[in-house]
Amino acid sequence: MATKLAESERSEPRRRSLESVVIRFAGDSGDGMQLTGTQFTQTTALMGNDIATFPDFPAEIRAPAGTTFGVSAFQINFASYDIMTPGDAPDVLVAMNPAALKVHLKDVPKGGTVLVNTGAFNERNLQKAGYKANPLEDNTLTDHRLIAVDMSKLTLKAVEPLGLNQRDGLRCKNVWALGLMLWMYGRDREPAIKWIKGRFTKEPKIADANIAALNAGHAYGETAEISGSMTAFAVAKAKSVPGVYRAVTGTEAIAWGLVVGAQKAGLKLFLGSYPITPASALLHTLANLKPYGVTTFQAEDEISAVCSAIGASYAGQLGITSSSGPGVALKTEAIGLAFATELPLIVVNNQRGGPSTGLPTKTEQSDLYQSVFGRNADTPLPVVATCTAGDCFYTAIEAVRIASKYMTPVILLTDGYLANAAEPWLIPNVDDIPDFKVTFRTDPEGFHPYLRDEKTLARNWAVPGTPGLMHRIGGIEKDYDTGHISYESDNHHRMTKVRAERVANIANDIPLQTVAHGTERGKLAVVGWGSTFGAINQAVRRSREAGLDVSHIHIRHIFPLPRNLGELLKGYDKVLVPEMNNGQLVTLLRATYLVDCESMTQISGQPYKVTDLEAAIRARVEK
Amino acid sequence: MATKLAESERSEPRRRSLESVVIRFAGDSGDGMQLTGTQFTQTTALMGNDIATFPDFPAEIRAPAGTTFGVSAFQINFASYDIMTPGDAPDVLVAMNPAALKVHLKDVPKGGTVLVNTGAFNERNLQKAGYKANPLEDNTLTDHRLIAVDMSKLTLKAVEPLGLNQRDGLRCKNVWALGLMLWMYGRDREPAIKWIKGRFTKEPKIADANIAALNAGHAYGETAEISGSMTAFAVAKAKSVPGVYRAVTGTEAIAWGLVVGAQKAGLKLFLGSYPITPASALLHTLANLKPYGVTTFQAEDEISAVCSAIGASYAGQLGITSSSGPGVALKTEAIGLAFATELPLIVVNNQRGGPSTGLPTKTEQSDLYQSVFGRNADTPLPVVATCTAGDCFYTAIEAVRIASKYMTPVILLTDGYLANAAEPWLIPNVDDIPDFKVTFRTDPEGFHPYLRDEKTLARNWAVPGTPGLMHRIGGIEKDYDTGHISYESDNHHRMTKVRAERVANIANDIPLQTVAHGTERGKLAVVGWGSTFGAINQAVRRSREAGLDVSHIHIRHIFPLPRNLGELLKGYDKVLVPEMNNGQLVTLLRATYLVDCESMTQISGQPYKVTDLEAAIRARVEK
Amino acid sequence: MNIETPTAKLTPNDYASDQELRWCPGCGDYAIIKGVHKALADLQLPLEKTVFISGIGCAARFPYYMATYGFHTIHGRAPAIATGTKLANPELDVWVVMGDGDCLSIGGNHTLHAIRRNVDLQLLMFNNEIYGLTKGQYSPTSKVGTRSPSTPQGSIDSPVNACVFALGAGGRFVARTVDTNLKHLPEVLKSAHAHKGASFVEILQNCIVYNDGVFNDITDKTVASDRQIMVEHGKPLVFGKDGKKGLRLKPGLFELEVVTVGENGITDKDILVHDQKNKILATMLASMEDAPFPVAMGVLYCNPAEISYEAAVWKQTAEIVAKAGEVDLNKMLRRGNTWTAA
Amino acid sequence: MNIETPTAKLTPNDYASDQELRWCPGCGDYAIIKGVHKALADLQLPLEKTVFISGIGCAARFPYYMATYGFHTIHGRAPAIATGTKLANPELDVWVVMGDGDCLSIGGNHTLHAIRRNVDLQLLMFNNEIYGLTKGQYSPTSKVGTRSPSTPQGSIDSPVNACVFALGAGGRFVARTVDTNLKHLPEVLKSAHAHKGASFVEILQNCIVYNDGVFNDITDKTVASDRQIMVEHGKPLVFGKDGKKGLRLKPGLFELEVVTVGENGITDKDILVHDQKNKILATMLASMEDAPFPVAMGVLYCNPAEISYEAAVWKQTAEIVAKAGEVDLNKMLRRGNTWTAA
Ligand SMILES: Cc1ncc(C[n+]2csc(CCOP(=O)(O)OP(=O)(O)O)c2C)c(N)n1
Ligand SMILES: Cc1ncc(C[n+]2csc(CCOP(=O)(O)OP(=O)(O)O)c2C)c(N)n1
Ligand code: SF4
Ligand code: SF4
Ligand SMILES: [Mg+2]
Ligand SMILES: [Mg+2]
Repeated sequence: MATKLAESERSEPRRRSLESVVIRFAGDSGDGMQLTGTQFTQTTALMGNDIATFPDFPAEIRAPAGTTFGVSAFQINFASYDIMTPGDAPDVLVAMNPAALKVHLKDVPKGGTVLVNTGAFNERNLQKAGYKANPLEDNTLTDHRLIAVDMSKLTLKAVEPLGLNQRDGLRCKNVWALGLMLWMYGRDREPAIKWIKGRFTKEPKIADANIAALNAGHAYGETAEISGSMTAFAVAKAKSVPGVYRAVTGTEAIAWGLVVGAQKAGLKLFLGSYPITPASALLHTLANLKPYGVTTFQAEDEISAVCSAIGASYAGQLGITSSSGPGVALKTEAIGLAFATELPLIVVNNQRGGPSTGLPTKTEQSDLYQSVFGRNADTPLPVVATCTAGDCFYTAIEAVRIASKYMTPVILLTDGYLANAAEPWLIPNVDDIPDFKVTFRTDPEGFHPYLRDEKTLARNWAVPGTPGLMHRIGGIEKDYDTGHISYESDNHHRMTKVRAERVANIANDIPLQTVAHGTERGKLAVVGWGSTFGAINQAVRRSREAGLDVSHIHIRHIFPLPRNLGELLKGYDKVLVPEMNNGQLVTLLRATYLVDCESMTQISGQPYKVTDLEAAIRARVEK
Repeated sequence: MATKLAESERSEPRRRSLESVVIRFAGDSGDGMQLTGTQFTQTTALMGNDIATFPDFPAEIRAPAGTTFGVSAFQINFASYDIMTPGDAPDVLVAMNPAALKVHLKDVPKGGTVLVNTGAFNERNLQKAGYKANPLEDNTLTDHRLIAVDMSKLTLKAVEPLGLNQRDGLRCKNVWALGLMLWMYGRDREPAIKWIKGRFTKEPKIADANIAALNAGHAYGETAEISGSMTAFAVAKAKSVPGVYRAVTGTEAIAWGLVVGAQKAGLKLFLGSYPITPASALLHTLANLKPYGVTTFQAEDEISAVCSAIGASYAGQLGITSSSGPGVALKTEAIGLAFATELPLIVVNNQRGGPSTGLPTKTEQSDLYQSVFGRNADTPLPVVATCTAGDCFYTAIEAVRIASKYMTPVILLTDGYLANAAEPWLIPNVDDIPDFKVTFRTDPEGFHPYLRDEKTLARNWAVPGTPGLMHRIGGIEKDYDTGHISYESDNHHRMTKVRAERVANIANDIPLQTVAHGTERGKLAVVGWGSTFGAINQAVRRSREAGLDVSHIHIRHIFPLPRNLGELLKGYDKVLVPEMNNGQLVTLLRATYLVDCESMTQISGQPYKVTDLEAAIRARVEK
Repeated sequence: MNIETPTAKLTPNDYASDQELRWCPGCGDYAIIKGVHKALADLQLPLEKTVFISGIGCAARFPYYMATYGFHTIHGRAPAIATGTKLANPELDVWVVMGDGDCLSIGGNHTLHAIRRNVDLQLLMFNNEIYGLTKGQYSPTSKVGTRSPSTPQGSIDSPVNACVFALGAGGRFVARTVDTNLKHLPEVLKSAHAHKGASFVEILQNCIVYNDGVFNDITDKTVASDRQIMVEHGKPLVFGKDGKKGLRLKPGLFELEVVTVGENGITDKDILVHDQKNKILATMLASMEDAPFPVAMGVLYCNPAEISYEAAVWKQTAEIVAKAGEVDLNKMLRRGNTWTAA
Repeated sequence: MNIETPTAKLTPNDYASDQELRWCPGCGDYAIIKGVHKALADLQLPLEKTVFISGIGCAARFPYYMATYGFHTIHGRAPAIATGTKLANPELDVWVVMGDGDCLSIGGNHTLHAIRRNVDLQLLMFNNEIYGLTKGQYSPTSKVGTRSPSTPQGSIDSPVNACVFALGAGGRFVARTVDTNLKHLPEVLKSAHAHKGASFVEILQNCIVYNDGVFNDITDKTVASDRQIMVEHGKPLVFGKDGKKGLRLKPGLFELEVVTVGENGITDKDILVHDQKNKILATMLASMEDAPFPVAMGVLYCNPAEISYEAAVWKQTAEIVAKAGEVDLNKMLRRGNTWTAA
């Protein structure tokens, strides 16, 4: 995204005003880039800019210092207007060492700013990064605005008074860089200082050192500016709907959504999970929400995780299990049991790069096939997908509503990008969210476990402990009319049909498909799902501004699909389906509507760039 | 299938000649109906009739005597012409007790023959079967030819000389019934007697008793005939391609096909499996083929089963794992590893009724979704499906060819019906089957584990133990050019594409889609896969004989589909896709070709009836 | 579906559902369910608070025949599902029924962890040393050399000793009994029920169709008294027709030996007394398999923890809830940094 | 891809691949791989006949750093995959590397059965009592009260003792060592390699990032001699700075106690002598966790079976093949009833 420069009255004197900036912090896994980025984000959010972030780190916990594969990065895009992506390319790259420069320079456009810590540009690091010559000295950076500072030395100097050892002292250099960036974009230091104090309550010395480094970085900017070697900028508040906001990640939003959803259903929440990147964060978050009627259980494996959740649902709680693709694969058989016994269950799949172990810390949306089709026998399940960090909250509630109302497992799809990305979120008033209380069966009169509600076709839910309703359920086929096991052929046909109908009917209980941006018919519809929402929407907006006839359709209910979707798609000459996989939703759409949807794929573990999507659109609607 | 009666010169005097007969043996699980049916089948096959059988038994091992859910049945269709199904309805029902009559009478058409063992029609059994009155005495059977014989008494009388106790004596009554049936249709007793001797070598007394019972049943027929109370029939040999034949079940044919395939590939065969109905039989069969380079390993669970097979493939053998739907579900994650590490692996899925435990002993073809789409990430796998018992042999060889040539897991689909059904099989000469020897990599020059063959795109296979080729593989994404682990984004895109292309290319290495019966274009194509072959083919033949414009297309390669299939389908006005599931292949065809294929479903755990398919065809092409 | 209404006093039959038993005539499971009905009636367990959860197998059909709540789940996963049920509602009395394959083959990991965590479950393993429902393949408890459809020339791998495994997994209640001993079985089940925590009970069960008589050398009337020792806490470890045989520690060694009181100077004092809190003794007793040693029956080990897993979880949660005080979802969403846009 | 060609004599470095180690600086895994290189060099194991198979985790990255054949598989399944590899080619020397979660949490069942079957594998479990690669959740070996991201208020479930579990599973070789003891570790690995059958080795490993110092109370130089006992077959079970402390059996009880030679009448004779063939002793030693007891290091149990699983399988197959004589696929297809149509 090109940075527009312009004198502006809104900005305080001496600060040049920008509408949006993309900064990328990059350094060793050990350099604390994620923390630095997160702090800058928090502060920036508090200052009322719109933000979008993209953390990008290696699969190793702390790969050896100085190596290219050990580089960890955090990108933030903030602006005075409504942005939807972390930005295609950084305006400013903060490179804490040669490896970081090596890996990320290629993404910085001509004229972009590169801030490097010269203190880390020694022989060993240069060679580890694979530099023959020092890029600061040859013409590697001639096309960029280079700001070379020995952050290591300056940091050590700043913390000297506190008498830390060299190692601990150097640990503060990321905070020094944070201080400088805070100055450069006119952000308060207070939130960062508050956070530092909180984080190191037990080590006040470390806290002071970090604060000293922060202030030093900030001060460095001021003096440098006076000397004219650096410019300060201002990015005005974004105009946003009035209300109380916070920064939120997809993981937090899903956790809260599930908790609120459970409360709306009148159920306690049970999470059975087994750690896996990037899904573990949901387990961690819910483990801290026990006061809200939450039980979390770290099982011995994914099978036990989903089974414990099924056992909890059987006992009358809302069973939830969370994992990522490979872990969900292990849950397949048990999900079939939940389907056959018609118990509510939510399976949160936080997708990552595959196949197999694949790229555990990279994002992908390649588990749609598994979600919609990935079970033995005729086992259709509702599938819903989140699209932004904030949307995770509402989609999670929707998953709870469907699971508890229709007595079925529901697959809730999210991905590694959404899980970690942060955005400002208008905090809703929980009381405004309609509830959907579950009523357990208590009346023995005429009861059998597979009695169905005429409308939803959901079976009645009788919980162990209820007098007079003792019964048995299981995975063997059961008689439609008595609930006893039955091998009778017509009955099996009938049961298979009613199970499928029950799920298909949900299409009548979800919103009709709307157009996210653009018109209800036209030359081209770009159809997306999941975390590509922001990039596609941005690309479609820009293309329409450029006069192209293109619209954006975003699908939240993957299965069953909205009733009107087929008609809607037939209203466009062309349908393009960009996915971060090798083409999966496109298969479902073609099979369902016989519409010649075209697949566009990017399987790189990275979010789409808006510009790539714009190009794809132009290629299809121009001429 | 109506029984055509006609005097014929071919038949010996006093036997009325029939072209085809459908007999159903039904009795308690403990009554040995499966053995009786199998023996009648063997003998009938030896006499050169064409045959098709359908065993149908309960999930319980030996449900309590006399109960309807304990009834076990075996149907055989034999004829003097080429038949393809076990027959829609029995001409003769042999009911060993009231429960058997209760369960199966509804399938016997008016005028059909019902042979009952009156000895079992006592109060207790009648009541257990849910008969208020004795059906032999009221008008239940007025529309049928009832042959009521006290087989129990006659059997006891026959074995009396051998001084068995009552219980063991009565055990022989199924053989008595077999004797009578052998007489009625003019079959030799020798094969049965030989089998009895073989089976009871250790208990000569039991052997003699069974032989006595067999002869008694046979003699009963002769005397009854003289008295005119029974008629004997003859069914002439079927004209078939000259050669050596045997009766074969799908399970045997798959086992032999895998063994022959492995030998053609020059690999030893390793089966890692965990018992599950109906897949266990393959483990049992291969466990008896150790002299043919076979190792079988009964693992602790399905995950260990598939993993041990992967470990064996890694070591240079042909790793195979077999299970049924729920068990295959558990293998999903590990199959992803085999896909990511590009190791040959064959996953035999012997489908059964689902979801979950479902109907373990009933047939279904509802795991197509799981086979084609049922994995996390972008993980396309070749899928082939068997269609007849004999075809199992050739499809198994094809699976081995693809797995070993393309270094990929292959899913081999069969089902519970094929696994148990028997048919005559023209035994091939193994030497006539072309081989496809694997060459392991041995040359260190320029080696890395993901070096690919330009044509097949298969990676080279270097087996542990080979000097100079030490290397590491794993589930993490690897670099296209070095094989080392790589998190690089473009590389992941490239690897995902090449993995998919490798599988897609197989379409160029399989036969073009042909029309199983009928014409290459026309009003209606009935498209099937798997064990519905016989019924669909039969229905299409009859419909064409009746002058309807309909053709049969049978798909063996489910994924990738044959190159010309799309064009072929577009040549028909309508396409009907009957499946023993809720509509799965139809989804794949619609998505791939955007052809408006219509789904026809039967999810009853029973094979299709030819007449039902004929009706469906007529409804679509008439008027 | 039959609606049972709790009567004043429940008889064993009140614990039977209206479903016809579908096991093979003569199957040991018939005896076991009788024993279970008796134990539950002795304890007068309320039908609606009792849950039977099973995996898949002949044994696992058990819940259908109980008038309590029941869940027939999937192969090997019953302990995991039961853990979720017990965690969700500790009020429920949860019994888990598994076959040897269900429990120790595919289910081994869940059995291990249910035991390790000490979830308050009664884990009943019906050990017929065979896979019944799938028609007779050998199982992890089958003796070496077992000929079965999957091992036509005889099995090769050494079996696992279920009770030794349970002890190794950290089990705090481990017991063994026999299907047909309808005096002993209900008593063992009652002890298992009394133990708060994971109670592992191995029940030797005869599969008349696929493994008939596999336990004859222990259970046959003619040999039972010599090949079984009924252990009781605080009682001497004696057995044999006349109760003269006993177990003692080989002097100076960690080995048991069979001795006869009255022979070469052995007196009652030499005989070991059973201490159900001693894990090492339990391990030795559980390990006894081959003659001249008897197979140990009864409660081999019972050493309750202070608190069972699910109880501890609820206790911790209660503390956290108390600490948190009044909670409100709107507050939850507003914790941490927030800002207001006007 | 680097092509190593076996040289006359292999040095420890020859066993290292050309890949840069990616563990955190200071991770115990660095020490372990050193020890493994040394053990393999001491044994001069040919690179091409040696295979390292691992699951998923920090520990499981191990194969990438070995110059042998290597297979980095999926979480928990390494023992199952290794079983297939060893069965397919018994010539290969197969080492399995697992973390504590890999081996005992998700992989518990496969570990159990690989041990029970006695497949000739070296099963190495790197026990850092934490899930490293997923950023520090507690594991089945974590002590009660472990605070981790998934147990912010402390873990509740009692951990499994890996060596006791292995013994309960029927393990015939069970040993324990420490990452940083580079004298001891290679020797233990060599003993494991010498044992034909499943050899289970627990290696205490420090995770400097998520569980730093969890073993300090055993491994710290100041306490090591008092908190570790190095067991050796046939040698007295003594420990302590001056080797005066020892283990003895509490008179008349099945319990060990720590005694000091020279104090209240204790002499060398009272001290137990280690017998690595005695499973009960091994169980007692493996169970020692808390002071005053030392943690037992070395080969706790080594009691080889006559034959390992894969060897027995090949032996049985060879017999069957010999019995079958000349085989021919055409004959196979024609066994049993056939008939000819002209
Ligand atoms: C996932 C899965 N794998 C395999 C099976 C097939 N199966 C059903 S029961 C069983 C084992 C039965 O043996 P056991 O557990 O000892 O119970 P028993 O029948 O002997 O009582 C097996 C392998 C299944 N139903 N599901
Ligand atoms: C099927 C599956 N489940 C979960 C994970 C996530 N995962 C990777 S390693 C690991 C555990 C790591 O702990 P441990 O096995 O002790 O090894 P360590 O990292 O401590 O060496 C987990 C849960 C996975 N990769 N695959
Ligand atoms: S097969 Fe065996 S275990 Fe199963 S019901 Fe029959 S006798 Fe019982
Ligand atoms: S996280 Fe722990 S175990 Fe993993 S590499 Fe780092 S220090 Fe080692
Ligand atoms: Mg069993
Ligand atoms: Mg660990």
